[in-house]
Amino acid sequence: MERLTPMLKVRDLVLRFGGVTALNGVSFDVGHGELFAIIGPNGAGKTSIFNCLNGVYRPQEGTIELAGAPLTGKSPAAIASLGVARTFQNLGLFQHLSLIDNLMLGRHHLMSTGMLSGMLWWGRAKREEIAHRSAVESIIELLELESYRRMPAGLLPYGVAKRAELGRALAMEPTLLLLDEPVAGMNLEETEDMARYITEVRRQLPVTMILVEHDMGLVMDLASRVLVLDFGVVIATGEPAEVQENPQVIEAYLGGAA
Amino acid sequence: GDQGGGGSGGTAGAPQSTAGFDGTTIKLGVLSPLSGPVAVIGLPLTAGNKIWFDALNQRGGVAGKYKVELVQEDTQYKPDVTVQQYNKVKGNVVAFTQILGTAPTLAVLPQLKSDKMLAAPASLDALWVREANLLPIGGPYQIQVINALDHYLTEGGGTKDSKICNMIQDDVYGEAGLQGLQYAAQKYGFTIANTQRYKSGTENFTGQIQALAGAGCQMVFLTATPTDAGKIWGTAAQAKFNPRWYAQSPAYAAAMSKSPITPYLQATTTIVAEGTEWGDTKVAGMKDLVDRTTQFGPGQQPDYYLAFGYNQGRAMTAVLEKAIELGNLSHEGILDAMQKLGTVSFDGLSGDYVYGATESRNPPRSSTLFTVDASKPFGLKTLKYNFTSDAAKTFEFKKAS
Amino acid sequence: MAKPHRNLVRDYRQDLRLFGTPTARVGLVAMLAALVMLPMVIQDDFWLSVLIYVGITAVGAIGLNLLTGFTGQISLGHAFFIGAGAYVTGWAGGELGLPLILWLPMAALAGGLLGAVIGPFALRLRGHYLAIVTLGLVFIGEHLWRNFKGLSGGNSGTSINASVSLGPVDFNRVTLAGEVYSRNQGYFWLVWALVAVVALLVKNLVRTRPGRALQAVRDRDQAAEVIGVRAGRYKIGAFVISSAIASVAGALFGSYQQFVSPDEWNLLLSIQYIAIVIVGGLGTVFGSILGAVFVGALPALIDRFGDAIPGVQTSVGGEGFISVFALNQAIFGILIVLFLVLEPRGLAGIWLRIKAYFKSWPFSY
Amino acid sequence: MTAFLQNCFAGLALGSTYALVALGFVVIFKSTGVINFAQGGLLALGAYLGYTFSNNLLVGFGVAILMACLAAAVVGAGFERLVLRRMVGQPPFAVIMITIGLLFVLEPLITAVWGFDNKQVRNPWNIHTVQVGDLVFGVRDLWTIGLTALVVVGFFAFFRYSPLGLAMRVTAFDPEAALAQGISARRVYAVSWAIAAALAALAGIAMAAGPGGLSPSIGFIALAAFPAMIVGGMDSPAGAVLGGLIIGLAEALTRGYQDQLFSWAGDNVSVIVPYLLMIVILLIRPYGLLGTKDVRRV
Amino acid sequence: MASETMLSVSNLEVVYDDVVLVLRGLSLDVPAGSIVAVLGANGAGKTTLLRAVTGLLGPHRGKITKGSVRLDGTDITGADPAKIVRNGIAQVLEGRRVFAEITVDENLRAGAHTRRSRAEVKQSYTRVLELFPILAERRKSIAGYLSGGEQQMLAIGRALMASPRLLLLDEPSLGLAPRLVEQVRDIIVQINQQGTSVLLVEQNAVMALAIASAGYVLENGKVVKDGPASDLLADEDIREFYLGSGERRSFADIKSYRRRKRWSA
Ligand SMILES: Nc1ncnc2c1ncn2[C@@H]1O[C@H](COP(=O)(O)OP(=O)(O)OP(=O)(O)O)[C@@H](O)[C@H]1O
Ligand SMILES: Nc1ncnc2c1ncn2[C@@H]1O[C@H](COP(=O)(O)OP(=O)(O)OP(=O)(O)O)[C@@H](O)[C@H]1O
Ligand SMILES: CC(C)C[C@H](N)C(=O)O
Ligand SMILES: [Mg+2]
Ligand SMILES: [Mg+2]
Repeated sequence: MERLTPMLKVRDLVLRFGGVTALNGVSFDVGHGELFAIIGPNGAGKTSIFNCLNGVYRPQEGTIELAGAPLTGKSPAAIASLGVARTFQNLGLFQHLSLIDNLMLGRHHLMSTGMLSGMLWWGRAKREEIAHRSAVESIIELLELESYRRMPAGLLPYGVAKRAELGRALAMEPTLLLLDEPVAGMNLEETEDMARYITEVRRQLPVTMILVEHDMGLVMDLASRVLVLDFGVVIATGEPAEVQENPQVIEAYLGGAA
Repeated sequence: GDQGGGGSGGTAGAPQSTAGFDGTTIKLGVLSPLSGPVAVIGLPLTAGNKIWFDALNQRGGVAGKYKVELVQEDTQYKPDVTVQQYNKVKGNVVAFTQILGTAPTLAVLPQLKSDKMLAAPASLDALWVREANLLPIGGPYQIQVINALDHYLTEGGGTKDSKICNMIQDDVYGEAGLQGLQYAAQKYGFTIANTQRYKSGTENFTGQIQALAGAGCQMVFLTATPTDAGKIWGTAAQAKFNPRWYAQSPAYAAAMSKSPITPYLQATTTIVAEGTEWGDTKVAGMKDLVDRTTQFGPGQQPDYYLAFGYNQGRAMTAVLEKAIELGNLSHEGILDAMQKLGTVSFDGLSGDYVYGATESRNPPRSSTLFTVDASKPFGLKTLKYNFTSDAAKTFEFKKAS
Repeated sequence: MAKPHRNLVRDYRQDLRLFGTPTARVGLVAMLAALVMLPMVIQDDFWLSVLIYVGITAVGAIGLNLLTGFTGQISLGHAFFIGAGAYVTGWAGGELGLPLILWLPMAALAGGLLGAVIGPFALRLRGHYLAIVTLGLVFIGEHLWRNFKGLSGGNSGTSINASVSLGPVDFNRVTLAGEVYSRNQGYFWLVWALVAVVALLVKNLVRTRPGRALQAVRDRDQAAEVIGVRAGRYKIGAFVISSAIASVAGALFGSYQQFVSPDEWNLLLSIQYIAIVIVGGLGTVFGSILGAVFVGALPALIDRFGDAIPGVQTSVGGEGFISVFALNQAIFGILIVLFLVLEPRGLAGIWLRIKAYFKSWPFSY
Repeated sequence: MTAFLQNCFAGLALGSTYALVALGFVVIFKSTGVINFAQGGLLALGAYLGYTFSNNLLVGFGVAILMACLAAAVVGAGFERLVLRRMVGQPPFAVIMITIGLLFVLEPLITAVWGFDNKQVRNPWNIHTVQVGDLVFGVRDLWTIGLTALVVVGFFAFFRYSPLGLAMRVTAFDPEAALAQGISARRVYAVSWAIAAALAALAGIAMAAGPGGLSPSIGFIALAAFPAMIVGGMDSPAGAVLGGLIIGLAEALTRGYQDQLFSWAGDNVSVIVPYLLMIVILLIRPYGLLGTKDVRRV
Repeated sequence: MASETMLSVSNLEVVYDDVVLVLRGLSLDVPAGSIVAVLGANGAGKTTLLRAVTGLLGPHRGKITKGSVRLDGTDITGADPAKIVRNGIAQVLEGRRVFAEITVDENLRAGAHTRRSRAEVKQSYTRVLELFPILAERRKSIAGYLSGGEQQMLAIGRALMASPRLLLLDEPSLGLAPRLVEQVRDIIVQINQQGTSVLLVEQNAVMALAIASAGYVLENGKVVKDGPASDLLADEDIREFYLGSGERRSFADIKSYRRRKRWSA
């Protein structure tokens, strides 16, 4: 894989909460179309990186550039419309909305119906709903969610909810997709399913992905490069196989099981 | 002396059955707060209505032969509920002998007009005098204030340089008190030194009392209802603020003459009302009222509002008798009777009211002043009976727009 | 487990239809027919006026549900916006003598503007804090009305004489095929037609992009931001629309009652609306209407048939220990409690259960 | 100066009453996450019970107060027993509505039993005063302030030394997780309702013993105590006291100086001062002066 | 081994919302002193089973419609959760459910709610902090701001504060780093050796079966397979669908739809 200008360029991120330094000088690049993984012990700062990337947290120091344009200081909504989508570690689905509505919300920034035209329905709103509904249906098909369409997200079985969240992120037509522990809490079968979806998405769409995951099998198999974080500091970056051998990584993260 | 145009009443026959009148019984509506904070007023007022009509029925009824039945509905003193209740009963009453409160009355007034219905407001607002669909009684609040001020300035020890102040409830009722005081101020050439407003239901009046004391008020005119008035006087007593208090009739309740603040009231307070003290048998109307209350409302305590409701009954009876005389008890017939009604006397319980054509109606302009006296049945002793000040005579009544 | 689709749907257009199934369409037609026929059948002025107030309340409740049920912003300030609508009507419809087609939108506009002023508070405050601040609005509003005498008539209140003609139709006196209908009948049609319109508008809103955004903000505002929903903008938007609708309800209230005073826009009114929205079911348009019917018509029923209930005192000096109203309120309170204990999702929840039951009927599981 | 001090004293007395009511709100909020709209109803109930005990039984006023607090507590706990325990884990909204329902039940019951007219509570405070220099202190006001202080001390001891304090808080945050810790939500609810009702009764009697006597509208004070609770922070007992005093002082002082300072703002501004103050404070501190921040992270 | 049965669930049926039947006659035993694993796909009813045991169905509008739960032979079906905890069952809820607004310390104290002896509580507290040093470090932090894994540790720690005789764990390894999964596994073993019986709901079948003495596989609210852990480990189907049979296939190579194994029809 050749490396052109990086898709994402992160430099010297520092993020503090009161006395806690969650990120301490984190830098990395992610290339176009790459699947980049971030691993590290619990509390290392992985989710915090995501939160900085999509504007939920404002890092005290450092810069983030997406395709050359700075992201730092932008609001989450603005960053979303630049094509950064994510899934949440603790499920960020809208509990009381149906699965379809959750996915349709993914397309929020691609749609334009305002309050008034929404109220009137006939005309613009209706056309737009129908058009985007078909886009959402293709995602439902891709992720095999057909039978859950109308179920409120709050009642979805856990594994399905995780899939639905991926679906919502895909509905955003992202250029950069952040996946926060997509297979946590899944059994082997479901993990394989999820792996298949991720591979399938990468095959079909020109999307760059960053994956945070504790399932080493998944990370090692899918990622092109891995960054290892510990206490907010990057302790290793490289090809999966390299990183896996790194004694520091074994000590801090993998333990004997690796 | 009320010989209206007798000619038209020539049809001596019994009036036709109509909505609210089946040929023998006349139904009258009562819209009153029978629950909620204003029920303290609504309950005795309605009891007054009832005592009058029960006594009348015993004597044979209206015009000696038609019994009266009251249709009571609870308004909670809320305009929207009043409208609903009005709609509920308007189809089966000939008129309303009570609608309590200024705001509720105003809320149904448009409908009264379109339904050609007559109603007696239980409220002394000056607004009513010129409304064809209303049957007011008694001297309006404004008149009470003016007479009270006249008394203060002539016999009560005040001069036009005295610090005269005002404490009013922050609503329509309070506005009426303020209007009266403003009229008096202009007539007698004093300025109102300070006006305090309060919201009905306030728990702590220290601020207002401090402000009145701070302004050096020598006289305070109070427009309030009993619950608030009790707290206001209590607070004033506690603060050792001792101006002359003049208060509108609705501010007082009998319980105040047997409470910790009684001595304070005895020392400082004058109540402006009409008629005579409770149980004063020298006044014919009062004698009847006491007798009838004993007979038809045994549990009833002496009460200002009771007398008011009783008087309403009397006024309504006069209208009905006129309508019967004219041979028409329909809504239109009653309105017509109202226009042709002459002066109605209240036997000394309230001043005579000159009804008749709306533009020329003239309410009583007399008041009676009372002081608090625990030994009296209602706790009030006559200070000055049934007098009319010059200023009160000149007050003009305008139509509500 | 997910239920399969009962009715086969051929395309998204059909799937997106509000009344998609034949049963739903029959229900709709029946409902509309009932609304048209009702005033001719009932005629009784008491019931008509009760139902008119119910309709007006339903409009306001739909507005509040949009804000509280769909967007999750608790507001106890609804009474303020209702009052504003009534006063604008008094001014525009009464004093300026503008026609219905103008004063109603003006009331909505004024309400919307006020909502836009209050809305930003929602950006800073959450949950109960917002609720109590909006509660403050009621008191501050009452103070304004008492002192803003030009508009409100101050304490004395103000009469409202707004024309209610729409083209040739005067709702005070509807003539149809030679038959003349009363003011109450005319108002019934006017008010309930507006209930239908507002319900439809809001229903459309909540099933399209902006409505989904509102609900996303309610469920998880941070996640909503992350997927591109500007939560702040939608919170304010919800305030604007909800207030505009409240003002429409106020406008109808004022024009029907023809007199309003500052005493009416009190906290109790706001609480009553909250009660309707919760009893009806948060986040359902139809529930708001059910709630309004329940809260408005139940007291009237008890009132009407109070005589039949033992121990109730219907007149002064009559038998009984508790007044109709007192009993009314007590029964009302008890029913609310019972309802919510049995079905915390409100009337709409009960409705859903009934539907669910018949869907799987005759199998209970 | 005398007038100013006199107004401040009035504010403190009023503020103490607010503080008692606000404490009641806080106790229930802390354990159920719900604003108790029935607080005013409980207050009225407590006051009328106190009236009945004091006027009809031959017991001293102090005993009557204790009995009324106890009786109110029983009512509060009984309400939990009959209704609230069925609502464990249900959305707060439903529970809020239930408290509104309770208010709707309490009010008419109170007026059905005691009527609408003003009652005079037999009590030793009445309108008696203590004079210190130019200042006049109402005996009732002094007692109210004193009782509030006493209650507040008791309160802090309770939250500090009783495990129930922590149990109450976590039950509000996540009733299900609290249950899983073996915390009996029912007991927590019952205790907090009992405490809140007893506080309400105390506040109610203190008010009823004042110059004006007792009428059903006494419960309205709860509305004015909302800002007190909010200003302090909804889940902070200390905040409730602080908020109550601030609001009480602000209200009394505005009233006292309405004519000199606030006449431009219309008549009777003091009624809305609590709300205005509350809005200003919340805009600066969205969780009140001492309230806990919502924790949200993704 | 003739060990006594500590927890015995028999023929349990649970219905949500009066309509959704989730457990369909499920039976399971936890012998005293053992670790029992429950495996099953998402939505199989594992969490529901735990809720039924600890009396937490109420808040979810769920009801036990049939069957019974017994602890040491006494019927605790539908008992008050507080009572169940006092009888010695503690549960680590799915999704952690730490009290977000208060500190780590206070969370742990809340976990000890049912304990009376201060000294014992202190002892448990030290033990928990030893098991999870990160928590010791973040003692004064607001729990809601902890990372996902940290919260999971807190949730386990909080349950241990009740010093239970039977510990129910709902997917404790969820979201934990590999090294921590090992740690948690060791901790469970350690807790078990100290005398606590464990009912372990896990997706991580490798980990669960490695330490359990017996296991149950749930499907659609029913037990479709059960037996000693060693038998399950040897079972063809389990190997294929829960453990990954033989030589591990790379996730990257999974392209086609897989055959789905369902035990029940
Ligand atoms: N909003 C916040 N306030 C305070 N501390 C925070 C906040 N967000 C994160 N932290 C702290 O920052 C550190 C990193 O947290 P983060 O969620 O990024 O970890 P993580 O690597 O995603 O861990 P895990 O694998 O367990 O999810 C943790 O110690 C956490 O407690
Ligand atoms: N409150 C509820 N109301 C209705 N259905 C519910 C409720 N809670 C769970 N369910 C349904 O019950 C079934 C079993 O759920 P449960 O949470 O017990 O599964 P699980 O085996 O724990 O799954 P997971 O591995 O995802 O945690 C699911 O189909 C779920 O949708
Ligand atoms: C009886 C009165 C105190 C009523 C008052 N006049 C009112 O209009 O509301
Ligand atoms: Mg994380
Ligand atoms: Mg589960």
